[in-house]
Amino acid sequence: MAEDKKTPQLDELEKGPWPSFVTEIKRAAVKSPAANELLGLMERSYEDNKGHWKHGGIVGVRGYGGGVIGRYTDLPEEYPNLKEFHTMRINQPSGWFYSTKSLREICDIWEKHGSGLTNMHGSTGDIILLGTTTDELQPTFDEFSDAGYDLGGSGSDLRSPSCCVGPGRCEFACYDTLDMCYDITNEFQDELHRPMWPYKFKIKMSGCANDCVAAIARADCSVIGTWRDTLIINNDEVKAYAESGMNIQRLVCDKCPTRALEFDAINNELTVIPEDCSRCMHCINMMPKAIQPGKEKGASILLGGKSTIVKSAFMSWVIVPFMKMEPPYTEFKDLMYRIWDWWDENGKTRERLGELIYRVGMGTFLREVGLPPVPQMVFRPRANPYVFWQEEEINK
Amino acid sequence: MAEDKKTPQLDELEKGPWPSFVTEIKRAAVKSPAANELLGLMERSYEDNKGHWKHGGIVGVRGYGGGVIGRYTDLPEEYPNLKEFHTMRINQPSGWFYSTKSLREICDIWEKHGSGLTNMHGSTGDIILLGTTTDELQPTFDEFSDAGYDLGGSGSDLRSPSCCVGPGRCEFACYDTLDMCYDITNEFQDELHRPMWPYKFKIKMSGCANDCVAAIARADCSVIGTWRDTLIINNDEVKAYAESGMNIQRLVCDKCPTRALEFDAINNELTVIPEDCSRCMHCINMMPKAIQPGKEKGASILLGGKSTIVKSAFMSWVIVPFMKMEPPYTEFKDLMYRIWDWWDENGKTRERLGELIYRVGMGTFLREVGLPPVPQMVFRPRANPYVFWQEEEINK
Amino acid sequence: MAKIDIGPPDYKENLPPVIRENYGQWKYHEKVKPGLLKHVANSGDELYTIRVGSPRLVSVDFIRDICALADEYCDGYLRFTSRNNIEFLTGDASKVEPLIEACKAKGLPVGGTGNSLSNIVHTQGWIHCHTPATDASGIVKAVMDDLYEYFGRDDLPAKLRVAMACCLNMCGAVHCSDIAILGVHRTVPTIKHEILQKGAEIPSLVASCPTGAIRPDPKNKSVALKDEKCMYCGNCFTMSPAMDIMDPKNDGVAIMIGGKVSNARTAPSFSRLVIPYLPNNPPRWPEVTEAVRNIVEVWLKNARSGERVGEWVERIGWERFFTLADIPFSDKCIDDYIFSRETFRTSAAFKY
Amino acid sequence: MAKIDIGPPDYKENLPPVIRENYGQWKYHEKVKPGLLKHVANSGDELYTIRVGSPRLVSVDFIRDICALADEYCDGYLRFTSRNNIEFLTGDASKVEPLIEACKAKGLPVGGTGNSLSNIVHTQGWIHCHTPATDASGIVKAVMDDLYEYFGRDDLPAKLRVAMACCLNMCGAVHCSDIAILGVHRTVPTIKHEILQKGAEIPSLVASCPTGAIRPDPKNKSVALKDEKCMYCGNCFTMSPAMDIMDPKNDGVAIMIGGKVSNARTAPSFSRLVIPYLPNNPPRWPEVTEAVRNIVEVWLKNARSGERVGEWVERIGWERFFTLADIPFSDKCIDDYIFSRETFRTSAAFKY
Ligand code: SRM
Ligand code: SRM
Ligand code: SRM
Ligand code: SRM
Ligand code: SF4
Ligand code: SF4
Ligand code: SF4
Ligand code: SF4
Ligand code: SF4
Ligand code: SF4
Ligand code: SF4
Ligand code: SF4
Repeated sequence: MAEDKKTPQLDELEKGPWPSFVTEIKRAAVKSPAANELLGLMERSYEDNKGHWKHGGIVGVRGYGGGVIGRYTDLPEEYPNLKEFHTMRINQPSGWFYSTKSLREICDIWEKHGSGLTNMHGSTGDIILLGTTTDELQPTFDEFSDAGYDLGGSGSDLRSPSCCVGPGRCEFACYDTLDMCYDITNEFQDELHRPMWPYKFKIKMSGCANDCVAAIARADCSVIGTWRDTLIINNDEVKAYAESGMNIQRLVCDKCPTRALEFDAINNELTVIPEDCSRCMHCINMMPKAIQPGKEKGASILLGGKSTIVKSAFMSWVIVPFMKMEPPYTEFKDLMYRIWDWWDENGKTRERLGELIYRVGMGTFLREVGLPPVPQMVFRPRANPYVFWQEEEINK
Repeated sequence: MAEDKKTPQLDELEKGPWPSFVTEIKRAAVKSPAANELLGLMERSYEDNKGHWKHGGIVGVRGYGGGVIGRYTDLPEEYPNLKEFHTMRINQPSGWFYSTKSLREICDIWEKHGSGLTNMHGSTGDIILLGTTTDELQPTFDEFSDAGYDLGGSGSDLRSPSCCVGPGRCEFACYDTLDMCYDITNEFQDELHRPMWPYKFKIKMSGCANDCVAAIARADCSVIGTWRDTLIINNDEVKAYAESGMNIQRLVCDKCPTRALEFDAINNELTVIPEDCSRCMHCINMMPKAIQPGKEKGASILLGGKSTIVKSAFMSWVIVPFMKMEPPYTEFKDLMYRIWDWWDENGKTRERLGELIYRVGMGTFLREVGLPPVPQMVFRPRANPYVFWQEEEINK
Repeated sequence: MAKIDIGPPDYKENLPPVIRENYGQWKYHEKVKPGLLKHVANSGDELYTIRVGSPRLVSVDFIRDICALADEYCDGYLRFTSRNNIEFLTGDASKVEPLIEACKAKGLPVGGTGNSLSNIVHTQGWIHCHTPATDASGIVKAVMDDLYEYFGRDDLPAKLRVAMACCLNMCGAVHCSDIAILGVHRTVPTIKHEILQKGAEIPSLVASCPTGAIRPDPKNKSVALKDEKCMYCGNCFTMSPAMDIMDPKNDGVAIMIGGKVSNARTAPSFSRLVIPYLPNNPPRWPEVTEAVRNIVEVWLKNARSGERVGEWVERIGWERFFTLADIPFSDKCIDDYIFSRETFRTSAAFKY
Repeated sequence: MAKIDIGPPDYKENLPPVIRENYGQWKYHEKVKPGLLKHVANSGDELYTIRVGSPRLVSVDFIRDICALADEYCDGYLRFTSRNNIEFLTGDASKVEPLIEACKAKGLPVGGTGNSLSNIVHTQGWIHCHTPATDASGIVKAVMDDLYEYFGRDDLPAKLRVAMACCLNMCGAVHCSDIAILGVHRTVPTIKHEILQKGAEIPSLVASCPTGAIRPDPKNKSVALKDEKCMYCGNCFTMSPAMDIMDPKNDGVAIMIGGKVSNARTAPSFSRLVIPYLPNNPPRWPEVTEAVRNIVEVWLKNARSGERVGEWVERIGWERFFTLADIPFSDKCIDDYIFSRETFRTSAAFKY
């Protein structure tokens, strides 16, 4: 048992103004022997410059293929309570909104069945319950299910979709991110809970091009709010900004990437050249009282985002420039099913969607999934003439 | 014999204001049966939408491995004078300067031994003598040699280096392109005339970043004039431009890619922020009377340019940001030898230098050729963390 | 048996009243001061958001603490942000300052809004993962302590988004961050043949290597490594515990900078490697905190208002960045992977 | 036996007197009018350059004609440019106008300097090469006839550099041109097994295919083709006549635009494919001339002063270009080769 070990290095991390995770482990350690041993194991890692966890094994709960990450220490003799120290991923509510009642329920269940340590939240968005034993998994899940919570994703499945705060608080939201996230997560329960694909798949929803959930970088499918018509300028409010001393020319117009804004400094009037605006959100961010997205709202669908393993990091790219985004989100769901079918049929093991499209080519992908090619899909056309012609395009 | 065939399609190309190559073939046809048949063969191609030349065979002159492109028509019965119709590549003088005496000599020899048709010049820079028979190759060469001309390159060798007009006429030249081209061509005679590498290698020299021989796009090694210190502004001349009505702010300063220029419109004075200028040549181009390159002149060496086959078109990239470029060009020549040795050792058949460096990585190339890595070599650092560490950099 | 596939709880039941009433009816917002946003609805209702830092790795007691605050000041509701901060939401202006005071009293930093440093998105590290090259929580704590003032100030040139991932899997999605702190291995995996011989899937292991460094070794029913092709990505270790890549002497941290995600002004962009390696020196990783601070300070000093780190560097040029930041440039910074060519300077125009 | 390895003639002997005397001593230049440059030396000497178009494919009599002009007006010297124009050089101002008149009288177009259309760099085509997908000289003549006025005008937004190559080998180095006209094949090669069986190097043929479409077929001592992998680059045909790629029904022309070479203002850039195919319609290729004219006219109408074609398109965005030029966008324009990913729009900001 490691209970009495000193943890001088960790203790050092209780100093300083930023709230300390070490303090949190210590708080949990009061009630949980596993959390207590985690202090020792971490101190050991700090001494060794090395993690002390083994390659995970497959553990889970009935009816699910994912949602639990098996974890075992490589020092089970010294830290018997960490012999099994699995995490559970609990699917968060849209936009990470909670009532304290609901949060307290989570705390109570987890204190009972696990280490009492959590991540609020995991990088994908789940509530991460950090550390419990194999035996406790099912009882923990059962109680969560009773409390209205379900598992998130892990393995080669859909991961818990996530979304920005959207219409919950933000005037920029071009569609209802919270609702869409909730709706599609329910639609895709089977995909989320039963891994059956070549690899993981992530969906993230941002209400506008500010992309506050980093969808473009972190999701295989990035749904980013936009509008199809022209942004709306309220010149009374423009005047107010100008009179308050804002340098509109320099801060707003000169930084518009397409130079689509003209400021008349004499009358304090701002106009936009509609066909030049690329809807980047900059001017709206700078003058939220004076400029608004247009009226014909919806979202762009981008595909392919992921981090660096294997073929480099990819950011998602435009695949549908504009889609109305309203319940029941049928067009979006249909597209997802088509894409998943295609990926499932063509992808190699552990090949993310973006890597597959890169490998076989966008042309092939578009044809086989049935999407029309549009110039919005590319920054610029190809610099090589290596075109593939289709049977029917050739003179016989 | 095809002599009497009508050529209605070619005739159509004698109309119109731009000088006609058809007229030129007809002029040659008066004296050369081969040129005459070429009219017929071309008309045939215009009817068939298809070339009528076979894959070349190996022909040449004594002592050389290249310089001649063998060519045979696939319709030798109909066009017997085109049965053999090889081209010779004659190494042009630096900057394509000629005395009429010299040009007339070329004409006379070629009229005697070949079709009388030429390209002035080929895309690489050579004088192209278009069409003669195998038997005539040696006599043609012999007479050219006597007249002071030598063969250019072809095959897997150094191709005839070429250069811009440089100090011959241009005030922008940062080194003597004409002299360097002449000097290194003489130095590299063996490399030029006896193919022994994985593939072709081209060197082009431009006196400044305007790159009037398109070196960056068309040469494996691009030598582009530059300066190391600060450009020189003559504000008297700036005033003259301003007074002549030039909008200096808009045309010069606003188009400076690094915004390194400040124009004082009251005093008509222009200043440069030395550390911001990237030596792009724009402002100098716009105001050649007022702005000059700095005093510490030389060239940047860039490597890798080529067209699209196989791994895409490459443009050359910076490998030595600044090198003094003065006779006898020892540093440059040494570098070339080192690079060729390395390429020779590592390149696959038909692998251009740029493709090889791309395949094995710049780090490997720099280490093995002995060049120091500098940030000027890249637009930006790598976006992935896939770093190779060397034995000696690792803790044992 | 418990119900399965019930999906997440309905978000609507978790929305505070002021949001329920003004859902989708927000008119504009103001960034009142660091940590405080004010959103105004078409109805005239006001919503105050108080943003508060969190270590993310928290105990249930921590959650209970913030629940207590939310009960007292916010009708019993709160939310978390996409960067793991806590947001207290209230429609009642009079609650704002008392709440801020209460947070401070509890040691919860208020800030992270507007042009400030927000929380560091990060990962498991030595706390829970099997592949880390470094710890995550420890470095994050050390860096946030060091840069603490910037969380509470919103007068930086632009937002500053730092992320940390403990191995190349990049669960912290560091690849598009202003500053990315990344755990890296630097030596080839040690092959544990006995594990492979027990029946790991050799073909999929071979296929997992991005550079083709792993070859099947049928004689030994195992695999062999072409050392010089390995760039220590660890993907093979993710596939199989037989490819042990931990090396306490050589594992450490790389720094990448200049990424961004938003589409505002400039397109989203990747972070780029500027420091290939810093050693693991727990508990406070002084080399790492110092390197991050240096980059932040050079940015603060030189960037124009409105310029994210990457926007600033792209304006001045990466060659100038290395000089200004006094960071040595090495061959390690030069790409040699698939898209390398697009990073080579195919231009004769550059600065010194 | 004739001497070998004597190298090219000494350029110094080919320089006109005024250049010899002022070599490297030029002070500034003026672009006097289309086709006429004036360079002034430190000594005060003046050098006039009269630039004249040439079909490049010329007879020796043509060369003798221009020699006669050079003898009469230029002390017996002349030069050619890197774009195959002729330049007459004289230090004598009084010779300039008479020379220009003499050129015009001979049908030699004067122009190509400053912001004009210069000569089209091009290749052999059906005149002399074995791999062309189209003719070169014919298309060049047709296009230059059609755009003739722009050779003699220098009031375009910027220089206009058109290039033509008759196959993907791109001897015309079209890959960095404002407008590139490129011969393209569109069908897979027909394998002539009898040639391969005679002993062509099958391994190097297999290696030559960039997409791995060619596989050895040891049974037949030949190769087999994976048709769907072939993108008709013709590299295999360059390697071996057995891979016959000519297809008169499907060969034709592609148009790429927006490349540049100079470093002035913006970095050198590649041309990009906007029209994947136009048919071969000799002798005047009307579809090609019209497509080129359309692009030129849209550029003239929309570009700002100083903007090369690519600079203009990059400013307005490629998506706008396709609309303005009324060119249909197709999957053919989307890259699917090695560096494709860098061209995908990884941004939510775009125009319609
Ligand atoms: C709460 C949160 C959304 C959520 O659902 O959780 C959020 C909320 C807001 N974001 Fe955001 N953003 C949030 C993460 C992001 C992210 C994602 C990230 O950092 O991982 C981004 C992309 C960052 C990037 O580019 O790397 C992001 C880029 C923006 C931007 C554009 C920034 C820029 O590049 O200029 C704006 C515009 C602005 O601030 O004026 C914005 C604006 C806003 C507004 C003003 C929207 C609104 O009216 O509510 C909110 C307050 C911003 C502030 O902090 O000043 N939000 N915002 C996230 C808070 C994270 C945190 O705790 O710090
Ligand atoms: C818990 C979490 C990190 C965190 O501390 O928050 C996490 C933890 C792990 N990730 Fe992750 N990833 C987590 C979000 C991410 C993200 C970020 C995101 O989703 O926005 C990414 C980058 C985005 C992406 O998907 O590319 C990410 C990219 C990876 C990868 C690389 C995938 C790739 O295609 O490049 C792996 C490797 C793998 O899947 O085999 C991986 C694998 C893992 C594993 C399962 C380790 C492994 O090799 O099997 C880690 C388990 C750690 C543990 O013991 O708890 N994790 N992982 C995040 C999930 C929490 C949640 O569900 O909310
Ligand atoms: C004669 C020639 C060099 C030679 O050795 O043969 C030459 C000569 C001059 N070039 Fe050039 N350039 C010549 C090919 C080029 C090329 C190469 C090409 O077109 O293949 C380029 C790169 C084109 C590109 O970017 O794609 C080139 C890009 C320039 C530029 C920069 C153009 C720009 O992008 O702004 C300048 C600057 C200027 O014109 O002010 C320039 C300037 C000049 C100057 C003013 C230099 C001088 O003082 O002599 C010369 C007259 C320019 C004019 O025509 O207005 N020269 N110039 C070439 C004439 C070709 C022709 O017949 O048209
Ligand atoms: C004559 C010329 C075109 C012209 O009309 O001017 C030419 C003609 C041929 N080129 Fe070229 N190339 C010519 C300049 C170029 C250029 C331009 C340049 O040098 O600036 C290029 C593009 C730049 C480059 O090097 O990448 C060029 C890229 C090629 C390639 C593709 C090489 C590559 O790595 O991508 C081939 C294929 C090969 O070498 O097997 C090729 C091959 C050929 C062959 C030998 C055909 C073949 O496949 O064997 C052509 C012989 C035609 C004939 O029968 O006369 N030619 N070739 C040019 C040489 C004249 C001279 O010596 O002055
Ligand atoms: S992504 Fe847009 S809509 Fe969503 S919270 Fe951010 S600014 Fe608001
Ligand atoms: S949204 Fe962006 S592109 Fe459109 S006008 Fe505003 S700043 Fe310009
Ligand atoms: S490259 Fe520069 S030095 Fe050479 S001719 Fe062109 S402008 Fe003059
Ligand atoms: S040379 Fe180019 S970068 Fe330098 S000051 Fe002139 S325009 Fe600017
Ligand atoms: S980044 Fe790597 S080490 Fe860190 S949690 Fe993710 S998989 Fe584990
Ligand atoms: S660490 Fe990466 S590069 Fe090295 S062998 Fe494993 S998979 Fe291959
Ligand atoms: S471009 Fe192709 S067809 Fe034309 S000359 Fe060159 S190799 Fe021959
Ligand atoms: S034409 Fe090109 S792609 Fe097709 S088989 Fe030949 S080499 Fe391969």
